[in-house]
Amino acid sequence: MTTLPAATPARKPASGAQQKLLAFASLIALLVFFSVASPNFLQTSNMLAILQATSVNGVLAIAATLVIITGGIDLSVGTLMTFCAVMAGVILTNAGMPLPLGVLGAIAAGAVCGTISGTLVAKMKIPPFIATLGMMLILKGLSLIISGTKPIYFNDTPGFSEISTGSLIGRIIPSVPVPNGVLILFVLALVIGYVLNRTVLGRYCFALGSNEEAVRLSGVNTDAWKIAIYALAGSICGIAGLIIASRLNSAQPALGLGYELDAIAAVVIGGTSLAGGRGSILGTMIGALIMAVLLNGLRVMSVAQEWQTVVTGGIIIAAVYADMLRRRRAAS
Amino acid sequence: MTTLPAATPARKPASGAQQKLLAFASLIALLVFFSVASPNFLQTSNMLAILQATSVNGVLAIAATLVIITGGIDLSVGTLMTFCAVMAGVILTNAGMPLPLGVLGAIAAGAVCGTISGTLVAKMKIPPFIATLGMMLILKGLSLIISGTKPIYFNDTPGFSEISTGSLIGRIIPSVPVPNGVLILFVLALVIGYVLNRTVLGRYCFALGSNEEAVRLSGVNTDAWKIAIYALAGSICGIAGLIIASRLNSAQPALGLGYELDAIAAVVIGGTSLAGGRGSILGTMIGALIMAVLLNGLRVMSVAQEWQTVVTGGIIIAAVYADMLRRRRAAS
Amino acid sequence: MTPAATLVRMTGIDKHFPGVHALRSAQFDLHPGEVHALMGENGAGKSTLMKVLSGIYQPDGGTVEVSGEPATINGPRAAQALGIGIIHQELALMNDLTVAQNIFIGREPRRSFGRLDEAKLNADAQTIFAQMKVRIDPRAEVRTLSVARQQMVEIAKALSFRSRILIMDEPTAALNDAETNELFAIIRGLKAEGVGIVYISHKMDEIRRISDRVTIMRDGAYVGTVSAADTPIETIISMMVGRALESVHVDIPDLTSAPVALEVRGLNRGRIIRDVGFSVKQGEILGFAGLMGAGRTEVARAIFGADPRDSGEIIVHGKPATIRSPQDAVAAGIGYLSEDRKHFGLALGLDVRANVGMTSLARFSNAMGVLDEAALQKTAQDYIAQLAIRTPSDRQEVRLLSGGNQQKIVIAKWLLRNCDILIFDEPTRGIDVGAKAEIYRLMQALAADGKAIIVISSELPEVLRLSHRIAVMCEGRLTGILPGGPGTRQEDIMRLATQKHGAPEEALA
Amino acid sequence: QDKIYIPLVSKGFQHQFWQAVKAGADQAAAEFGVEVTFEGPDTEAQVDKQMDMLSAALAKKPAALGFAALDSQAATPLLRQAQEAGIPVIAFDSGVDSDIPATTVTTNNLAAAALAADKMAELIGGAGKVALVVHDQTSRTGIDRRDGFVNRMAEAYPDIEIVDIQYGGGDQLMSTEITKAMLTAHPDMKGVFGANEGSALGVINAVRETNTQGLVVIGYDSGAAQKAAIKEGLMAGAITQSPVGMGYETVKAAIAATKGETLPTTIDSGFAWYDATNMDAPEIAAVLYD
Ligand SMILES: Nc1ncnc2c1ncn2[C@@H]1O[C@H](COP(=O)(O)OP(=O)(O)OP(=O)(O)O)[C@@H](O)[C@H]1O
Ligand SMILES: Nc1ncnc2c1ncn2[C@@H]1O[C@H](COP(=O)(O)OP(=O)(O)OP(=O)(O)O)[C@@H](O)[C@H]1O
Ligand SMILES: [Mg+2]
Ligand SMILES: [Mg+2]
Repeated sequence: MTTLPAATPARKPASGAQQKLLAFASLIALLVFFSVASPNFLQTSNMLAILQATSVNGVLAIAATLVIITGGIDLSVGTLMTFCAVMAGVILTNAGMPLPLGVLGAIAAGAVCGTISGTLVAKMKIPPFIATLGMMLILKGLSLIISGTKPIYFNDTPGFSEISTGSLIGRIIPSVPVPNGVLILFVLALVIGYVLNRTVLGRYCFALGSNEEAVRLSGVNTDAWKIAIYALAGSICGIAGLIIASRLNSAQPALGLGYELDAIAAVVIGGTSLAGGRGSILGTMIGALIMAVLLNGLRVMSVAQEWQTVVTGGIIIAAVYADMLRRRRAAS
Repeated sequence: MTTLPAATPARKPASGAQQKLLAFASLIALLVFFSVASPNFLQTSNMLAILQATSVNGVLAIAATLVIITGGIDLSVGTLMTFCAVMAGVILTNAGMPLPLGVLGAIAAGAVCGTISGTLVAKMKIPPFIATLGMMLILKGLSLIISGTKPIYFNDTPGFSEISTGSLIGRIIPSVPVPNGVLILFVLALVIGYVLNRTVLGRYCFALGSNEEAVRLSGVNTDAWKIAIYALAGSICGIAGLIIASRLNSAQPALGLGYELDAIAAVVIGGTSLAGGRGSILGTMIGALIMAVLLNGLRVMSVAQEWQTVVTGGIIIAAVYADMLRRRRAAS
Repeated sequence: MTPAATLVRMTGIDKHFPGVHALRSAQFDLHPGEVHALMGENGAGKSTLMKVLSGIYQPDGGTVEVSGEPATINGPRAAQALGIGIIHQELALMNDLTVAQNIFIGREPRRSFGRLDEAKLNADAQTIFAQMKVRIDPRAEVRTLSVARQQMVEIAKALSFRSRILIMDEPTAALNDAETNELFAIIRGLKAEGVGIVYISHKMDEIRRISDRVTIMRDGAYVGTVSAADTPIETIISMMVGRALESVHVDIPDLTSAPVALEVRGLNRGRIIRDVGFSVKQGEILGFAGLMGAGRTEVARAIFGADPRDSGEIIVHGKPATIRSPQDAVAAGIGYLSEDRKHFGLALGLDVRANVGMTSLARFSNAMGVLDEAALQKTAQDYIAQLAIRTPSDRQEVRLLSGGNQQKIVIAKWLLRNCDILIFDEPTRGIDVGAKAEIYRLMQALAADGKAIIVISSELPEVLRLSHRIAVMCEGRLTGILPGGPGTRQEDIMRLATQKHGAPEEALA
Repeated sequence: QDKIYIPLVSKGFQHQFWQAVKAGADQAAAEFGVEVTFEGPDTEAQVDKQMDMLSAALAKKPAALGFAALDSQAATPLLRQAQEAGIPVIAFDSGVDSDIPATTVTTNNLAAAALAADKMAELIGGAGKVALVVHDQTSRTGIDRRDGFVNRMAEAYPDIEIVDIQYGGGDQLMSTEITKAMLTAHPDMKGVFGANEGSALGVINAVRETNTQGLVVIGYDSGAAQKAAIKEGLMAGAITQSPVGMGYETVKAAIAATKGETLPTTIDSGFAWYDATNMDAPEIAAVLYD
């Protein structure tokens, strides 16, 4: 077999690094456009506002990325976030427990719900769409029930609002008061990016999405891993719950519906395939930023709201198309 | 990813006919339960109310079924419905044209938008999720713009409200005044069921969802067929737009968001796979009915709304699981 | 050998699938250090029996003993624990993962906290490839590899388990002779280490070369076990098919006055196809030989419009044809059977009838696009009979058929289309001897009927047996065209197939 | 920027009520020669999306800001930011728990819904079963209108039983289905209160589709369809706020604030009961919108 020609990958897609750079192009194009179009756009405070607007959707999108890479989908990310926020409210405000317990409680609640979704999908073989649709509704109802359909305020837990709106970075570099919510998003992205690319769990994420049956035939306990992945995604939703609750200084029990589409959109704009098997956290972050920049830029330009919607729709399509064209060109 | 022959040895689906009967089981169980739980449930008028409540979601779900069988997804069904309703309003009320033109106009608008989505997916290779997400936003904005963010009333077109609320059947059999909207739903289900199972277009729907590349290499113009399927789905959304506009005697430009999830849920509850290649209109109809019966029954039982949500979520999961178990048993 | 030395003993194995009695009291045994071939027609139950042994299926009846101990093998893990490894007939790879990641899935070298040791992973894979004497980049994504290389990855994966019992279900279906030789060298090495190997193949010559004993199955039942060295091939074949087969030989017709059906001039595509030109006459069978990756499939796909061309003219029946898509090609009367049936040939989730009809729906529908299901059914059933496709009915989902029967369905759909020019890419891959003979006869009949036929095959005996002329490719170039018939030897083809660019041109026939 | 710029961040956008507020704001903008923009999230649950809109509005360095808070506390940090930047804030529709706003232009929803309860009691003869179709379970207006109605019934009309309260998101179709289920469950129901325009129209639609006779329907807000339903006799009457006036007053107050004028703590934009008898009276017709 020494006669094998060196692999001449005619149809090989662009390399990972290349692909990521290309994905940035749309984001940068948007930033440049809005900077030119509106003098107010490129202020530090507005950039921080964009980052803060990304924080919740970005974290949810990271959770969704994990599940989508396995070939599943998670419609419950939004209402799970709310449920976790409400749990934090119950622990901190209603039960008056100390802050760390509230944080742990919210994340644990997310992990438990994720485990349930994962079990429905892996063990009971319910299609992810249905399992997480069911969970989405159940959690929406439970949030309302537990909270008594009223927001729970965190006025008695002074440190709570620091989680998202305080600024550790700002204490060190006062001119860049990046809110902690944004910091959490970026740290989380790094951690989950590492998990995806460098750990067994990440490996099985891609493997399950690529060919679950083949993984099972290799003797891997696919069910257990799948549940673990959903549980991880759930606990990330718990973090999103903390960020949003801290930002609003309250757990808003009615919030969360519709957030799943934004999160999934960020994931798909970022180049992760809904068919599973491929995707990246960097892509998802870019996708989430594209959406946030777009909305903020149109608002700063004072575009009428109905036109904002039209333009957003068009640009989402255009951004993905441009990406596709560039990838195809890079491939040939 | 194609599954290995070994993939689901124990889970081979039951034959078509069996499967359909089994799918009915959850629906019948729900009907029996609510009949026992509430004496008012089983009245003719309430049964008609349930059917009428199914009409819009059912028609949208039929459109979504077509696209989902090809392996795609259509997030724009809800706002496309609204857009078509607004177009009917523009034609009938603003331009004062005769009724048939309004009906044709709404359906044509749906077909044109479907063609655009189809072209984005087939020719420009944009993932269906993104193409139809973009269309969803664009159409939402356009509906508001065209209507001037105001409802358009059909007071000057007296026949218009007959489309959905009149009763052709009631004229013949006065004791069963099935509204025309419901009649349209059932006729459409029969027609599209026939198209799916007995025509070339239907065959290519399944084939595209099963293995698009194999179909292309069989010398089939897959792009053209895909566009045709999206266009057909779009024109069905146009029919949904007529039904809802006629029911509300107005085109409500702000409505439609969120309807896509209900439609897709009905499709998936009905046993159509989001991976494409398998599904049925009968299943979708059962799925849509399950959702309508569930909501109506819980409301008639005066269950508190937050609990309605929880129960709905749980029952959707349970119904699909029960279905799965029965299919598995039938297969072995 | 003493019974205690028996590695595996399967007796009375029964297995039902809905509508199919796949195994009827089947039996099989395996000794350490032997290669035991398992033979039978398509759908005889070979793969099913081995899936029972590797824990993928649970038998409905019968016993399995491993090393003399009764064993319940309830999953792949249990099989691995017993030292049983399997190379599946259908590739079971994760396309999005790299080669090394595929090989060690489930057994990744780890560091603390579940972190992966990617360097060791790649090095370990490299070691295995070095043992196999194969050059594959462990970091390459599997989806970018050709089917043959993917098959090599599967083999590497099975070897990495260091199993005592290794099942190979048609490992050479996608390999050419050189690669097959390398595999055999590996098998001999394993044999020497005392590994018991189950070898499934439809290539009769391989059985002689590699196996010690042969077990023959028919219709899910055990027929007999014979010694490979002492049993004539004809005997094995008749045990498989229940009758003797007459051999097929070339009978080259005189085509001097026959019109040219297809002419290709100056075909180029990147570095994969370089200036390929040839012609096929009506009634002619043109064989295409070459090593893996020589570019034959690429040439076929380019002609068929499945891939874009950089340049090149395609002339059909003397008229230049504009072919930009498979649709154009089919309209021009060209049909193409892909070598990769799973990805490019079949809609696995659909039934036999739908797949057979795929190329020709226009013929089975009226102006409104309504299908004539009765006619489709009759046609599908005709082909099931004609090609002896083993399926419970024409409504069976194709993914539930055995590999060889799936291949026959791909053939059926192109026969139905009735093209003037047919390109068969590895048409007998995974097809049993009986059916193979049937397909050869079919191609000869099609040629006699005036069709132009191109056969791409990596099996030289097949090319020699069928072709009126033989085109040979190497590294994207057409290195020569040889006459068919007994005058041409395998060595002539091999010389052209390894002729790198720059070497002197050989005579063109 | 030469023109004074005042963004209004509202609770909603597409609904007729908010469009009427927008119309009032635009009217004031034209009259006083200032520039106004108007936006709000898709649903009243999306508190955080409203924060993002507020951030973007502040980035534009406006002269003043109109704000209808979805949550009375959540926006406090951003409002403080506005205060620090010297941007006066005018609260409208509902107030915030803060002394930052220069004034609050609002309707007393509790009192308005109590008025609806009084009218309902009067029309059904002081006894019987009634139900509510409310647009939202958690938003301020939803809660106030529900509680205003329910509390008034509880304290003043012991013979009236509230048999069901359901929430239809202000979606007419969903409100229709809800009402039909209620009518099925309680065939002897005497009246239904629809707590916003979409809810009220849904109730009317259900009455029409089921051909129910004698049900007293009370609505909220106006719009062409509700006005027509009242004329037709399908709806007994409705509470109207003055959204146009609210928008107008908000912008006017904002301009005053930029000039440093002192403003009263609240500006009541008012509400009124209207039915077939008084609809065409000039003072009522003036606060109705299509
Ligand atoms: N999961 C399944 N469900 C239904 N039928 C099956 C299934 N798997 C195999 N069969 C059937 O069982 C029979 C034996 O199939 P098997 O794959 O074992 O054949 P094989 O001898 O390996 O054939 P080939 O040489 O074509 O690979 C065939 O008729 C096949 O269609
Ligand atoms: N899907 C693919 N992606 C990337 N490269 C490919 C792909 N398919 C083929 N190639 C490359 O194109 C070249 C020609 O391959 P082709 O399949 O045409 O060869 P072939 O002569 O048909 O051999 P065989 O089919 O036996 O492998 C090879 O270098 C191969 O690696
Ligand atoms: Mg086999
Ligand atoms: Mg090839």
